[in-house]
Amino acid sequence: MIYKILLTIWMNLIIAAVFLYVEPAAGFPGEVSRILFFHVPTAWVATLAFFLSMIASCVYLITRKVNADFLAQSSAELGFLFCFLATVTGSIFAKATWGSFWNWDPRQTSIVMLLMIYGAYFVLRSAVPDHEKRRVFAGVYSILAFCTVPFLVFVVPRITNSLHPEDTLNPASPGMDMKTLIFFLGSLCAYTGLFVWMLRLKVRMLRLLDREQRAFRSNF
Amino acid sequence: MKSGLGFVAAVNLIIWSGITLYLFVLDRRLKKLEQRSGMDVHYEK
Amino acid sequence: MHPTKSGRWITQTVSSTYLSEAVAIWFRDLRSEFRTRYAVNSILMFALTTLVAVSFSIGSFRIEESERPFLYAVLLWIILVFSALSGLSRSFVKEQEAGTMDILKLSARPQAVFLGKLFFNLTMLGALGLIIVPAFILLMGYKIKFPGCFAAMMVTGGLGLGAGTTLVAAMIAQADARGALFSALSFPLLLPLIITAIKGSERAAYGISAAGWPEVKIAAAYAVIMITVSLLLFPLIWEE
Amino acid sequence: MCTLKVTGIGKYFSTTILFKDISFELNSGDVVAITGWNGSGKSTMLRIISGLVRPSAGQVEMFCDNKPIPKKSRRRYVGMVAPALSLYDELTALENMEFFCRVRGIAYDRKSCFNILERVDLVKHAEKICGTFSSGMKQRLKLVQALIHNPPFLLLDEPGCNLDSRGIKSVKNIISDQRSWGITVIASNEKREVDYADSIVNLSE
Repeated sequence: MIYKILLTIWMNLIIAAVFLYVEPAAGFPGEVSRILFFHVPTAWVATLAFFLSMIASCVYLITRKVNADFLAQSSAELGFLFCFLATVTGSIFAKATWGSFWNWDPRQTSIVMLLMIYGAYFVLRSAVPDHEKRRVFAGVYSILAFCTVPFLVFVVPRITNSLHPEDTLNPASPGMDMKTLIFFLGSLCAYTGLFVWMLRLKVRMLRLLDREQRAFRSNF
Repeated sequence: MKSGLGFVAAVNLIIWSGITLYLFVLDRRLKKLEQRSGMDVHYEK
Repeated sequence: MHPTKSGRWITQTVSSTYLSEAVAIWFRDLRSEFRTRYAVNSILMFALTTLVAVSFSIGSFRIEESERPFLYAVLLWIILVFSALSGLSRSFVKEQEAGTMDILKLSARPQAVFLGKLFFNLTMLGALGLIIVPAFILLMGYKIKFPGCFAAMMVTGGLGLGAGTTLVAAMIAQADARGALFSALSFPLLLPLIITAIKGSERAAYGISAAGWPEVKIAAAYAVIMITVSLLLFPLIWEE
Repeated sequence: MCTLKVTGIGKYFSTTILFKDISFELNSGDVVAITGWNGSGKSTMLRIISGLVRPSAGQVEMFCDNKPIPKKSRRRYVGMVAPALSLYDELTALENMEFFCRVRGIAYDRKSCFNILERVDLVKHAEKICGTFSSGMKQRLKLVQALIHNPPFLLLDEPGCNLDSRGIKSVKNIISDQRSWGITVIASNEKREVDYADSIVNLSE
């Protein structure tokens, strides 16, 4: 309980600081760079969630423990949510810096690809009526999809040049002052904490649902 | 500092408070449901 | 193998390899296909109508000379990919619809089934390519500087197309809402391959120095990886 | 000597229980009938034994000469006939047999195939396309398909459906032949077919 309250306070502190305390990063027009304190953590959480989902799928396929599948499913759903948020925030940022919401930058291409893969993943889940089969198929599909990602990383940058700022908000780069760095990392941690919290809620929900079905069955 | 920033920060704070409040409520309701079905043993206090 | 009290033996499984079993499944599919034209009609008609529509509305002079290699590569691959997506799931879906899926599960090893179906899908893709690609080149006046590289791109691209979709076809055959699901599930997996194939075809058509044919190599690697991963994963979705 | 050991098998769907805690053990020479009302899970039981369906609880084990048969190679030891298992309609009877021989890795031999076809009176229809067969003829061909690899475990789901008196006689012959060396499991409610069995497993109890 206590860490959730701490997380809430920490999150609000970060927001206040990001808007009112930190100076805008150099190299971006006006106050635009402030969105990066939200955009980068969402993208990071999305990556983390999808990766976790893939690992959990593998674990499910090997052990056939339902809990692993609950984790895979919850993680994929949250990853999708955060991926969507990253797309929206990134798009707003793109409009402010490059002048258009969408221009098929490699990063944008790969994020759309991820959204499509996991969109298909949810469609597949909803299309298989048998529970066990659904879990296996979802796991297999997510592994198969994961195998195509390296190609995307390798292929897409060959097509267009990236305008995506790589170094401006890289914590290791010297361009970032101490204050920015602290709150940037703080935001990353806060988002990760939030993800863990939401993930556990979702897993518990799925477990309850499963439990309910089992209970219904044993009434016979 | 631009004048609009305070307003944006306030809006953000309200949204975030809403989200965390929702999560807390969800947490409590789940805990109740878990207690009712007797599966809260595995979870945190 | 196991003598019994009446002296009977279980019929020996002699000198049987995955490959020979896969070939049996492949030939059976071809024979059925030859008699019913279940998949080939839908794929070819889809491809031909799209090709005619494209050719009719664009013609061979609408697009400027300098733009052609790229835009034609895009059009060609869109036609190829979507006609493939319209019919490649048929071999599995038909097993399911005819009620023969279970009997196949009972009598064949999963890897052999996967390979057999893969060979069949590749045969379909080969037929599709042999008809559509020359027709496209003739109708649209597509000038290709490096025909060898172009052909290699078509072959490896086709291999990748078959490799990436066969496992998905096996999954959707066992799910509800089969028709629409196949494209929705396959397309995200194929996207890197499509991008590569378009780039490679454009390069071959332009005649930009294609030292080492990088796109051909990427597509071949894609095919190899997808086939390997599918072979490992297929038993999971095939056996209950 | 082969053994089929079924322990504590149950099959549940998300909100229903089909059956639970079914156990029995069979040895070579045994013929068992699985009976029960419609929807009691007779076919599902056979599908579980054959490995087509994974049971929700319990396990099916098979032994030949005291050696356990791994699940992977179970298909070589099991022959199954069921209404839901169809053959390829576009092929002729002989081509169907040829396909199943090749796919099972059995040397295809026209003469021995004809021998099996003779057991079910299908010799004169060997070269006809299966799509044109009557349902009784299809049923006979399904029996052939199940016998092609001489399986010690024969699973028959309503073997007599759609068959005329001569067909039923050949089913009887097949079962008595199987009795001499292997295990037969029949799922049926037909009194005639249940009578072939030495013991009965009733799923509706």
